Amino acid sequence: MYNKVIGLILADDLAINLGELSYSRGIGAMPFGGRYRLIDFALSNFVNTGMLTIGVSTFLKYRSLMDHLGTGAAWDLDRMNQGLHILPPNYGLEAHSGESYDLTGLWDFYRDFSHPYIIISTCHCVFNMTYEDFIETHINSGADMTVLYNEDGYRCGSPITFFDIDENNRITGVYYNPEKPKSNNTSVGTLIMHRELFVDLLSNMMSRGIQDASFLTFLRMFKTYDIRGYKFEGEALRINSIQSYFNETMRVLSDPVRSQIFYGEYPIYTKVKDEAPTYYNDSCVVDNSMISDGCVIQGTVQDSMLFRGVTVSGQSTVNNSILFQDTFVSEGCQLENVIVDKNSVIRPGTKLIGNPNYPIVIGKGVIV
Amino acid sequence: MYNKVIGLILADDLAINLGELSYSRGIGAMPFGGRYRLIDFALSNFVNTGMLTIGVSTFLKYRSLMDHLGTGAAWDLDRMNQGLHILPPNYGLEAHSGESYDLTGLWDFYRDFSHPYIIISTCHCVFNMTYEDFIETHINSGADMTVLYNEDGYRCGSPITFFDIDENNRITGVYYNPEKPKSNNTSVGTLIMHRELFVDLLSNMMSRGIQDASFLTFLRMFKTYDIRGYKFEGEALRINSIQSYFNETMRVLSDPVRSQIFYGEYPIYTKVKDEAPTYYNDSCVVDNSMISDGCVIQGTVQDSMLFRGVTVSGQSTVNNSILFQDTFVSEGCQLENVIVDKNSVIRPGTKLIGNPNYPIVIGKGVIV
Amino acid sequence: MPKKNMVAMILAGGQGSRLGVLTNNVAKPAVPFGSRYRIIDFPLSNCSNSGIDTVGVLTQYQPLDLNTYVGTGHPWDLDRNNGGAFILPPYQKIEGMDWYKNTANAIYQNINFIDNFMPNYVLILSGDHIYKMNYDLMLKQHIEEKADATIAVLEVPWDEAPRFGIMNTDESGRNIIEFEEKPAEPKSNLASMGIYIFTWSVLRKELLADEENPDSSHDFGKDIIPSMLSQDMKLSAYHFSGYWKDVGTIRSLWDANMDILDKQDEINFRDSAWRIYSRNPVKPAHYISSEATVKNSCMTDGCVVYGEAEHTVLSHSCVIEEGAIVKDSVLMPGVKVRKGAIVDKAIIGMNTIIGEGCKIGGKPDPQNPYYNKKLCSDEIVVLDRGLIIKDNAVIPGNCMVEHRPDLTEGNVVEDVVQVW
Amino acid sequence: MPKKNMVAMILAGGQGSRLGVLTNNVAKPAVPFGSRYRIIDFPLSNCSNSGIDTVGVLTQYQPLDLNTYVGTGHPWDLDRNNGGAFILPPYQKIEGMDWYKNTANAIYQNINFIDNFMPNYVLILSGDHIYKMNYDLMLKQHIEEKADATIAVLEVPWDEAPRFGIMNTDESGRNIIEFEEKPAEPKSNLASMGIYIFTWSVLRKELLADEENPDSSHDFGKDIIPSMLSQDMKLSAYHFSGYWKDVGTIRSLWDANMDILDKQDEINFRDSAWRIYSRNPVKPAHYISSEATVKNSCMTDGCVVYGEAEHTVLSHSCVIEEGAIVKDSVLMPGVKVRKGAIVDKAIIGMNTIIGEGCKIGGKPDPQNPYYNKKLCSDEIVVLDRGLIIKDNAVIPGNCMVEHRPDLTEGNVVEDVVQVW
Repeated sequence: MYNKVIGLILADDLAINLGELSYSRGIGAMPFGGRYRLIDFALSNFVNTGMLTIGVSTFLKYRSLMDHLGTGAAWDLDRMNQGLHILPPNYGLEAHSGESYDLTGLWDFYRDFSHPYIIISTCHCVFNMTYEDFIETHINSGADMTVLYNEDGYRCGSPITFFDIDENNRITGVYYNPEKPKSNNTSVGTLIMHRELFVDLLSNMMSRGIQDASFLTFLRMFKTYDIRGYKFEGEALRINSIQSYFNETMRVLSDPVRSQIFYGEYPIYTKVKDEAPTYYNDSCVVDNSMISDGCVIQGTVQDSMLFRGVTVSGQSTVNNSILFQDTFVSEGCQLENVIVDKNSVIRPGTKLIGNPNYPIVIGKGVIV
Repeated sequence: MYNKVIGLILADDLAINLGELSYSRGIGAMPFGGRYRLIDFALSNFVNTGMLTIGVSTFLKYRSLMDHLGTGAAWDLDRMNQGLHILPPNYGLEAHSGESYDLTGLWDFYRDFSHPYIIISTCHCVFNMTYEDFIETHINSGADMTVLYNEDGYRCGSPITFFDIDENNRITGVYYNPEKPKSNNTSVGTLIMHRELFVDLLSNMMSRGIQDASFLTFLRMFKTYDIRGYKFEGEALRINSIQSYFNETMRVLSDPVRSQIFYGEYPIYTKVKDEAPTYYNDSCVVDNSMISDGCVIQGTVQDSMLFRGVTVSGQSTVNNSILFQDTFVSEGCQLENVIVDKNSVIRPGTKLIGNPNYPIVIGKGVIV
Repeated sequence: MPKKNMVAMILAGGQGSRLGVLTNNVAKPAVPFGSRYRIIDFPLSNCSNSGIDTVGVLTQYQPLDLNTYVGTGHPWDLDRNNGGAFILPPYQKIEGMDWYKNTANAIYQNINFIDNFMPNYVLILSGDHIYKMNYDLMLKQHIEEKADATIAVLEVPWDEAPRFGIMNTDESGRNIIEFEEKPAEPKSNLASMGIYIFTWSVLRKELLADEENPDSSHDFGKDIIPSMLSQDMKLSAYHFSGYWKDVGTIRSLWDANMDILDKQDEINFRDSAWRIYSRNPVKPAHYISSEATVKNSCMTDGCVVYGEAEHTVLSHSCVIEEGAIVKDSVLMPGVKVRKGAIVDKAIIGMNTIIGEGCKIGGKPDPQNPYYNKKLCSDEIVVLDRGLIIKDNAVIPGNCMVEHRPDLTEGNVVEDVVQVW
Repeated sequence: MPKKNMVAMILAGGQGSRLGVLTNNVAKPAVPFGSRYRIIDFPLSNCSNSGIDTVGVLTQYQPLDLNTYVGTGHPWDLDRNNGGAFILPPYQKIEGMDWYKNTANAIYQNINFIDNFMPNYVLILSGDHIYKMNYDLMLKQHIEEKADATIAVLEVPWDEAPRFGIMNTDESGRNIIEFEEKPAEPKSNLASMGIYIFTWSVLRKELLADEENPDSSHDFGKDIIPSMLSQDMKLSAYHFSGYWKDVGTIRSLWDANMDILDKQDEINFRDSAWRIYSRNPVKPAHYISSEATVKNSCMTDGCVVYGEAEHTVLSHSCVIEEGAIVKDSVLMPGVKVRKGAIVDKAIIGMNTIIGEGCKIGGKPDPQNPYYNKKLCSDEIVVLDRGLIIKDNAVIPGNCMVEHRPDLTEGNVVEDVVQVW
């Protein structure tokens, strides 16, 4: 696939609000699943399909994303001619506000390649698949675009995009956050089209003074272009709010979701950091939890996701919670339905009990 | 020096206008000397001093700079804990316009290191030195800051900063573009201070709502702080206008300037690209010129600087000119006092004759 | 090449025969250790943390894993443009070819390599010790004492001293006056740690002379150091007092692994000022199910535990299935313990699969075809990498199991799988 | 390790003795070539451009320069997480140790390495040929023809055919029916280029059988190919028609260097679709002074010319001082030609300095102590690297100069300098 399909990842999305968690990072740089960032999934799906040229378009607070991606070596994308390219907005152009994807920059980058197809992927859907069959189906169908969807619509919160699909898999209606969805078909945030069509569409938008394009922009062209749906059968986790971030993390702890997402045929790549192994002492209790390297577990951890370097001290209980990198839970604490952003310290004896439908969020570097 | 002095490079400068040449790049990314960018000199001086942690602050059109710097491997700065850090402005902060260095970002980055000193360097002065003695002198003097200067003032155009210096080397006056300079002492765009003082100064500026800081900002504090001058004895090329860019390039062709800048004790590092060797045919004539790899010389080249991949076809003459990467000069052309930006094509028989005091500039990718 | 103040040379050694099947296919320094590491991570990380950026790794035994593992030295920040990590195998020269005959000869054969960096000092290290040490402090002492050689020494219990190379010093404790290899009646309890700093010009001459000496065994401890002492050169003892362990035997390898559970504060992998770096694959965070019990154990990414782990070190991607119990053991990467199996005091090689209901460990049975008193002691069981152990197999203590197609009765190996 | 369709193995070889002093300290593939390159850049770049990302480089002779040069393969885009460039020296195994005895034996000793990638095909290359070739097209033919082996062949002039290994084919020209090593009366003019694609399962069996055969010399051309032919296996000839040159002799190395001036269109280093990558230091753009004359020559970064260069290849950092004349020569990196010296038809090793007023080249003098008819021909002079040649020295054609402290009369070497 390496010279057939080029990739584009839209790393930001102004419509998705993760509150305090997104204060310092865009959606692509959002930590997920103990040791990943959301962009790792989109990127690994591309790499596992054999695609070698991938652009990452950004406009929001992208320093943490740049630090994470580096040269792309973790994804084997530090290539001479191909490889990973970060596409920040071109602030030098007066026309561009820095509030949306930079169409001029995208156009500039993508027009010079010779790959016949482009896959555009957002970052807020977590799934593990390779695109061979998706690509094949698109090519054989003769459609202008093909978009990945599944039937999770009713269980997902907003923002969300629904489709009507006819018997030929053709998209006949696109609804963004409809009050009463007419179908269960919802976008998984990935579409394929001819690279030249993409470049033409951008050029056309720019000539009409449109500076703002999102994934939805392309789907809404269903009347002009032949857009088909391709049904994704696996598990997809949709992260579009704090609540869904919390729910989907809880869901990924248990099989079969855990195995499908993390232990698929191909690995999810991410930047590896040096940590000590995680140590469990004599008195710890751990149930149904995913725990990353560098943790020290002396208390009780149940139904929780722990990122790197978390300490849970003795006589503390962590239930149904998500603790980001280097969270320190002191002795005698009780945490339930809590999301703690990185580098925070929970003081001895602290009790934080949220509701599963309204988890408590503790910001970055806070001492509670 | 690796844990004693941290570096900061100010890669942009809104006061410096290189016209068409700076349309797509900031001053740091400006090509110079056949195969370098201006930032290579500032960066190499740091690296040759043994400094390993270096931030590069940018705000203008920094994609070409990012492409050039990569992970810093060309400067051996792809380090785990230390290394090269690109500091683009944090557009996520409402307070920041993206038109100047991002003080919050700088403050955030520099406060967490433990190096006692910081050297701040601009990019528009080209010189080749290591800073051991400069650092030593600063420390021994007990001054708050020490700034590098030389006595080239009268021969340099504006923008330019002059100093008054007393018998103790203390700065007693700072003048920006004065009509009638009182001295010949002019800044070489490099200063050293305590890292903690730097962080405090930033914090102070931010608290007063100042979002804009330049190199000059610090020099202007000479009444509050003890700022000393350190005289640089070598050759320094000051690039602050198209005219000075042209003049200094002509000056660097001949010894002793060429040897001092390019063949000093330490090398100037830059990103190496793959090119064929340069080929000279049977009928070419070359006089007093620097020529990079990948060129084909069939005509006459005199007193000129050729970047990578330039072709000078037969019966063509290139005099007193600067040809950027991949310029193609067809047959029978005559170029004199011309600067050609990259990827341009000079059609057969074209005559372009500028004045040494007003060189012609041909933009990027133009066909003349 | 620019001049370097000090270049480090790691003797990654020949076959580490006392580790038996664990070094059948890999050099000793490449043996996995302590959940996330390989043995060579320790000298490499020490070099990196000590500010040494030029390291030669001398190896001639099964170097593929080691080469691949060290690569350019990126994980240890040793992928430098001028300097970095170099794998140095023996090679043909115009005068002929030669394997590395011994420690000193290995350095002798690489004099040209060292000369390229024009170093003032050379640091000689072993590839099979677990410890954290700042070689820069040792170099400072070497320079201050104007020594020709500085040797790191450790106080060992007097009763263990006869097992070591012992340095006898003058009353200052700093000047070495005599070296005794495994003395029956030691005069001191200062054991050589096999870590040397030499002034390069001095060592260079010694190596050339040693090579000419037909009676020499070309060993640092046995030949070079005594020769320097006999010439009244200044040999300084650098006293080290932290955790240090030679992992050259099955027992000591097991001990050192258990130490990371029992002596956490001494080894301290969590010291951010002196990190031990390693090369690790990307695996998901490990998972511990509701039925699992994990006590006094450590593990790393990719592990999945449904059974019981007690006082055990799990490397990446190990699986303990329901009802299985693993105790006092070391699982190297990718080991799977199937349902109901019991593993007690074992070191299990990479990717080996323990069948359902197996019983590994316990009272030794000298009749067992895998019984190996020579290498295994203290009831420790060692399994080679890439084995598939038959369901319900019983392997008693002190056994070392490898693929032996010759065995009919008592053969517990069902198949072997490729490992890399 | 993930499965690879094809793995390339480059036989970087033993000592290239026909290159004399040029390979005293480096393996042949590491010899500088064509201003910016080393010989091994050609097979490595061909692999990279052909989409092959896993390359083993087999070497046992003076590997340090080669190892350092190849490194992780970054310049050729071969620093891959799964795959990449691997230097493969001979090593000790549990069964003992062995140098590479010959080409086939070298591959035999690395069967485990190849097995790790589970390839369908293996590409065998030499490290001493200058050419550009798309191995992917060759593989396509191999697959289409369902061949067991495919051998790249080149039509050579009939009168030169007796110098090559000749492949005789059936009338289709595609099926090889006979192999003749340097036949006195060739039946065909299709010379083997030493480039083979084998179906790995077939080659693996052949290597195991060949190793058991006490009469075999373990060579691909002499043993493996004839053995496969004798078993009626399908051997396909892949016809290549571009520029190709074996640079195994002084004369052919000089020729190939001159070809980059005289046959630019054939070699074509400027083809952006098939770039030859290399590892080069950062040097300033080269400088040509007002007094200099440069004709029909090529050079690269760091050169400084005050004198005259005609029909000459300069590598990086070469200097030609005022009044010096260099003609029909190859200067390897860092060579300095002092004032007034004349150099005519010479190959000069790295960092060598030609003293003022020297006269290098011209009519041979068989009495000259450096006269070397065995290796030098056609009046070509070869100077070792790192020599300082005395001022006004005269070195006639067909001389090969190295540091010879034994010479009193006629010694032209003043001193030697360290080179890396």
